[in-house]
Amino acid sequence: MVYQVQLDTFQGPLELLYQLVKKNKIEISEISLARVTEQYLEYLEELKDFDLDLASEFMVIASELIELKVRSLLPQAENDDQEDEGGGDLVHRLKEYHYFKRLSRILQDYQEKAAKRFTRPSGYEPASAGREELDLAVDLTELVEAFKKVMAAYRDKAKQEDLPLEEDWDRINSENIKIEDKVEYIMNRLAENPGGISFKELSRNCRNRLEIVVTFLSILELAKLCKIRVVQDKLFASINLIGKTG
Amino acid sequence: MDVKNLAKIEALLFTADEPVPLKDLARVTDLSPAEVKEHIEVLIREYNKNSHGIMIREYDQSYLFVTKAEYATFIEELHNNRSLAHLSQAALETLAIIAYKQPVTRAEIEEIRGVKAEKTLLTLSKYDLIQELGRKDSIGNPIVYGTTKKFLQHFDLKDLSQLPEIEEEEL
Amino acid sequence: MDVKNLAKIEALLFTADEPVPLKDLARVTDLSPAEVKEHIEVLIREYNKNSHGIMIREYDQSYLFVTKAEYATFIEELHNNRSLAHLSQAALETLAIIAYKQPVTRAEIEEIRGVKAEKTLLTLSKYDLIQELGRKDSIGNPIVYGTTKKFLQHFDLKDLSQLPEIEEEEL
Repeated sequence: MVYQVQLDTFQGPLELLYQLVKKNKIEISEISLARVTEQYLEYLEELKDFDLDLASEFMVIASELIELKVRSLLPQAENDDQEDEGGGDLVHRLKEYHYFKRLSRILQDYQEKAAKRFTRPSGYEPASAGREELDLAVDLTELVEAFKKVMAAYRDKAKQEDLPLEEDWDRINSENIKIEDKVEYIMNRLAENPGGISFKELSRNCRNRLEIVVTFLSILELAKLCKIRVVQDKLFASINLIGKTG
Repeated sequence: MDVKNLAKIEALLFTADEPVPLKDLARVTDLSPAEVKEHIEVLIREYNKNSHGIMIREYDQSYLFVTKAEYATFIEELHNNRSLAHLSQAALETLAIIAYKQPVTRAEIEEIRGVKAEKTLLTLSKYDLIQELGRKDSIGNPIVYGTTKKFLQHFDLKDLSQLPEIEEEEL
Repeated sequence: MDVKNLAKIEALLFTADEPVPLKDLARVTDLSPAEVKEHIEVLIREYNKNSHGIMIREYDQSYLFVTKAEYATFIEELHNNRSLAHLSQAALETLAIIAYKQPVTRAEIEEIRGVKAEKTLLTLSKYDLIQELGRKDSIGNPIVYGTTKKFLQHFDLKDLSQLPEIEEEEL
């Protein structure tokens, strides 16, 4: 059985060993670890080309596994007290790893439940109703006083210098020229004019410079999206737009 | 009136750091704006009681939990490492002009105050007290400024009509 | 039991985005820790009612208002999925080791997981889930790590004794 592995799925040699033990549905014991040695080594074969640092950690465990394997293949001779050193340690480490792995899964559940509890936005300066303002330390009275003061000063100055009061205070409409809108407008105009349309014609109806810039940007966008073809016969000649169908 | 809906709206307002528009509450709760409003009014009455230290404020059809003014000093003491930002006189005057004259251009503000306004406008934008409303349809298409929802919140105004009126002769 | 004190504590807890230590509440309110605790217990009972969407949690003698879990989806919808970053498997495993073995050194963590822990420790410190507790009195005086109050909050644990236990022999 070839064990299909991908390097990035294992964070380390213990993780790999743990997954092999789980996959083979065997107990964590010296004997069963010896059984997965081949699979572990197969994985290392694939790992060869990778990062040496990482590979060396895998090699340490591999040598321990080989030792276990060899010992399990040898007849049960009068083994002396050296026997437990390698295998026993690996078994212990793997068991401990398994223990924390299970704990981390429980913590994961806790985390998911806890993530359903929201707190106040962090870094938020508490809003307070009423006079005491926390963040900017200014209240409405001060705002009104500031306005009176500044307007009084202005009127004085205007009177002395004989200036017209508050010129240009006419209300205006806020406008928001968006590329999306312009793109739609250009596409509509092109649909009406299958023979094409010039940039000059498009910009004729623009109310200000900003709108001309937005028109130009929209043309660039449409050209990029291959929705239109842009043609200029010679330098400084009129720029013509032709719609592409389909 | 469903208590679960009250609780839901309470949780939604609690997690917000700026006023939540009525229509957003309606969208999320699947209630009509009128129903949300009914629920909010129950919450407002409840939190207005003396036993509560927080209350719900309305700002231009949007709602926010705030602490009651009388506990401000305790809150400051608890979070005493928080530095208080101070608005300079220049910033305050500029803000006042924008509040009363909006929409207003930078040139107009500078005309009134007789000094450059660029830095002050940056500061006020940083605190989210003013915003660009668009461009004026005159030569150069200057940007026009107005106040933000945060401005209303900061001065505890329900909407701009609540700005104190100033008699012409006071000026 | 004074309603004004209830309101005051409510306001103080409301403004916090992390658990507020009982002793800080006592200092600011001029009440004894025991008195504050009594008031908080009244608040906890009140907010546990179905009509509330928020509640008070205790983390290591500190208190915090949080929303009730059942309203999570609505809150996420309103605030465009403002959910917390989830920890990677590596970070969770490392955190589990630190939580159960604290105070623990980097070498001990690396021994258990069989891989370097440096980056993961940095990440966990950045999220304020672990902290350096001091140095161990052994060769090289290695730093020892432990969990923070933020850790308790992140996993919604009252204190470390609430960490789930599993039997060793279940292995």
